[in-house]
Amino acid sequence: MQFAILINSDPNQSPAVRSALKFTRAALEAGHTIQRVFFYQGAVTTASDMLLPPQNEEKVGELWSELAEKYKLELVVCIAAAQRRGVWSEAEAGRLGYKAHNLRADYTISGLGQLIEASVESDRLVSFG
Amino acid sequence: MATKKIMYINRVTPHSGLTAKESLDVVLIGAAFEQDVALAFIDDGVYQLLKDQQPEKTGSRHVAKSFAALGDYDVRKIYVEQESLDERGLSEADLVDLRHENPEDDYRDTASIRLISREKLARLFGRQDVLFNF
Amino acid sequence: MAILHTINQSPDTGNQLLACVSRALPDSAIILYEDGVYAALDKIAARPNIELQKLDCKLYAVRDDCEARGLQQAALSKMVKLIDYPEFVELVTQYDVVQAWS
Amino acid sequence: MLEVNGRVYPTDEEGYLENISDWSEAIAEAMAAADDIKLSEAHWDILRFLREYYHEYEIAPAVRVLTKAVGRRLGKDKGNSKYLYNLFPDGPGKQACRYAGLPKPTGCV
Repeated sequence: MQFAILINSDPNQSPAVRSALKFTRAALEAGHTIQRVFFYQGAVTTASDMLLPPQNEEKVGELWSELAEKYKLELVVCIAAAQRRGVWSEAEAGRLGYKAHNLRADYTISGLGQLIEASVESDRLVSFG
Repeated sequence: MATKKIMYINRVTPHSGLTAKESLDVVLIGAAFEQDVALAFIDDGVYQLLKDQQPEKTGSRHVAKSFAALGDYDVRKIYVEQESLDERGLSEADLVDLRHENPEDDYRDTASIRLISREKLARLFGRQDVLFNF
Repeated sequence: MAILHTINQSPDTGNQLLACVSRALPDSAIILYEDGVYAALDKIAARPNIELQKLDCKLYAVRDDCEARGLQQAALSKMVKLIDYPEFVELVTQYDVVQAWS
Repeated sequence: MLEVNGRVYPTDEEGYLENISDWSEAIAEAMAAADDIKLSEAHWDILRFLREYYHEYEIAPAVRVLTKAVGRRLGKDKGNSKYLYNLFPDGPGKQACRYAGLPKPTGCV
């Protein structure tokens, strides 16, 4: 079966990003496919490369990267939500004249259409947070 | 692209953060995909539709105003749960009047809001292909 | 068309569980995860308004989330079956649509 | 930034006005002139329509919605994309919303 995953909550405010990771990993290990993982609302900060949790805390954004590399997952961050919360790709930052950018490798920034498309083209939408 | 039944369920108050606005953004962008779309307002979500809101007093966005444009976006089914209104002492007269041109009735100007009982709406949830909750 | 409900909030933090319980149909199932697992405590599950024992639908709670929060299986309602993520995934495939209460 | 009659108005990097209340007809004319467009009465019909639409709904409509709404309110001869693209060759959604002082249309991202 093919799943679309939607995550809505800030990783510092809610375990949703981590629960979604566990679900996605279990789905892939059971032989299912993931159409796309879409980060919306507060969850977009998962994709920031400039978060520095203390050394004894896991970086959940990095865990997603590892899973994405292993299974060639598409991790998509909503552009409108990301701009509101300070997550920028190099291209978007350059286009709008910002000097800094912080989008992690393995993530792409795109529009909400990607969420709708994923939910229409997969068998189940599973939302977290 | 296949056509699916998509329902957006709104359950939060309109002025406590970005959720109501970010939910509406999904609906507006989703409208371009020509799916079978419905909105549902339940629990505190019914406050989003109250008329005479003045969000400029607190600097928040006027989602109730924007809902009035949903007809232009071909979003015609807007369900409001009767019990959620009752529990808050509200009635349909307290809500914004949302309208669309009904393609099945010679594009006659038609009210978009449909009051529905909790039980019927719960059954309707089960008849959707995709549920978005905000 | 059967619904799989997911609940991730403690019943005393938000009203997700109440919202779900008042609308859950007999052929549906509820998964409690994250803080939602507190509702699996026997005492809370039996509270008036919640009364999970009166629901006809199946009830599940994610084991890791219970154990992380120190909830002992003996303290949980007998109605609730503990599951791991692979079973969570399996349940999603068995139901027609997921209602992730927010 | 946009300078009109000696006053400077903040815009975002794509040229949309940052404060919708800064808008004036002179600003629309200056934006159009920068694109080598002289605003005709036909352009103004659309720009006024967009201002009213935004005032009513707080939404800068996507082009598909704009086309339909114009057709309904200003007549079918104007509510088609050929007519609107003739007036606003960079895209009636984006370009007309910008001249009208609105934010970037919802549905463009």
